[in-house]
Amino acid sequence: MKHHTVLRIVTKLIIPLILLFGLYIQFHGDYSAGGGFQAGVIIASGFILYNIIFGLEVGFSILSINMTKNLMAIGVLLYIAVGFMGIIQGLNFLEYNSLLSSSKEGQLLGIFLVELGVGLTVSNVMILIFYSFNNMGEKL
Amino acid sequence: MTIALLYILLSVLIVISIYVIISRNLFSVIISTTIFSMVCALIFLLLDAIDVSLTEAAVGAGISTILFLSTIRYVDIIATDTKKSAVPIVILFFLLLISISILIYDLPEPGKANVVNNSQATKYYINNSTTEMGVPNVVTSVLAGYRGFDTLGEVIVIFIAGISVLGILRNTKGRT
Amino acid sequence: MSMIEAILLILGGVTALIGTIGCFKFKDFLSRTHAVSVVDTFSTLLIILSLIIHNGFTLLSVKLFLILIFLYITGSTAIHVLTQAFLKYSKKEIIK
Amino acid sequence: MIEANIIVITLISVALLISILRFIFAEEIYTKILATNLIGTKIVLLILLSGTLSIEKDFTDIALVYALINFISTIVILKYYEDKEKCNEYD
Repeated sequence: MKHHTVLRIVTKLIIPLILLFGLYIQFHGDYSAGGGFQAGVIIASGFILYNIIFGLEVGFSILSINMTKNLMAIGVLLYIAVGFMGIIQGLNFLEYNSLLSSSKEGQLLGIFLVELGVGLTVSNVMILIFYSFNNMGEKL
Repeated sequence: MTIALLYILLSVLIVISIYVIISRNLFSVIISTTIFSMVCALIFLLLDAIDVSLTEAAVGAGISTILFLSTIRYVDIIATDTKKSAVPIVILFFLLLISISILIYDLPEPGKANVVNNSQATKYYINNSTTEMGVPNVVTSVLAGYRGFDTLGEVIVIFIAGISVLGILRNTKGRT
Repeated sequence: MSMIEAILLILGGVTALIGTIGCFKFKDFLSRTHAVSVVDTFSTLLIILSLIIHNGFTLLSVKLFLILIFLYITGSTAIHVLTQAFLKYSKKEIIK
Repeated sequence: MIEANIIVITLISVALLISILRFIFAEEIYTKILATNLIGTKIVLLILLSGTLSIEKDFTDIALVYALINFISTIVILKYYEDKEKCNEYD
């Protein structure tokens, strides 16, 4: 869709807003509506919009397929690692009480890290599915 | 007022789903599912389920439209006009509609505090979320704190979905 | 409740209804885009302006203003792109 | 304010019904995409208006997500339809 000049200019204006809003939903999810899942989907749709308008080659130069594979694995591993921190410190799996000195701050940090892992996994899985449906004839 | 708006939106949902059954063009079916998700999210907002509404708007109207359209371009059937009549499916739809609306009478009223489902765990979450977790949004604390193991399962399901899409689509067009 | 808010709000609702009826009644695509643009720009402007006056100068008003700007930019762009695609690819003769 | 609010919500829901009819009885795909855009704008307005009636304070976030998703889905549907038209042209 490179021949639409107005659309290209407006997308350049809109994309930072979409990504910023996705990050707002990710990190403000403790206080208002939102969380990792929704933020991941919004960031992924912003990135897919960029890919659709400027072409897949430009998208690959920003976030390659290997990078998405690595990042989605890192998200799940971050979640599980936070869970194992509890076991190392003598508590149950996924118990965040002793991550920091006070119990309440430990809970906050645990929830923050877990949501970050969910967001990373969801956004990269969505981008990966989009990539694999749309580059025809290419080796993944 | 909210109740009247709710009934209007629910009737809109029924009209759109009948159109989805009758229509024979895959492109307009996908567009109408997008509209269905939009109206659905507004209904969730009116019922004060704000996180569900956000999820429905982002997932149902945004990403699933993109993935459906990618899929029908990949498999190359963009519009099919089959000669098969839609009458049996419409009859089945109405039978299902009637039976579900009879069954709805047995469900508890939504949002009431003295229902059995809402009496035990929900009360505990609402009373103790702020003091134990320090998170004002109860949905987040239940999702990531109290029920963290469920969320781990969900994330792994999404991860496996990504891996299996990659495994199915890898190298099929490149080799042949 | 002030009079200005109510007048702006009802004007916004009436313009939304008029634009939609126009979109329903017109015969060809380009006239319909004309009717839809009224809803996308004028009606949203009136309604959100009324809500901003109602709330005063708060964080909520700033968010409403952001929504207004966002709707202005994206709505106009979407209709522009749609019209351009129609002119390029449509098989029908355009009525001059 | 509340009375005017209710009147406007009624007007916009009637307009929503009319635009659903426009979507269903459209004869070409461009009109359908236009009707989708129209319905999305209407729903943003309905969220803003009913948010002032309800007790929730976070409705502006959802309205912003809505405006954003509406734009993205319109552009994406148009892009895939244009691709299909291009394929038909070169056949």
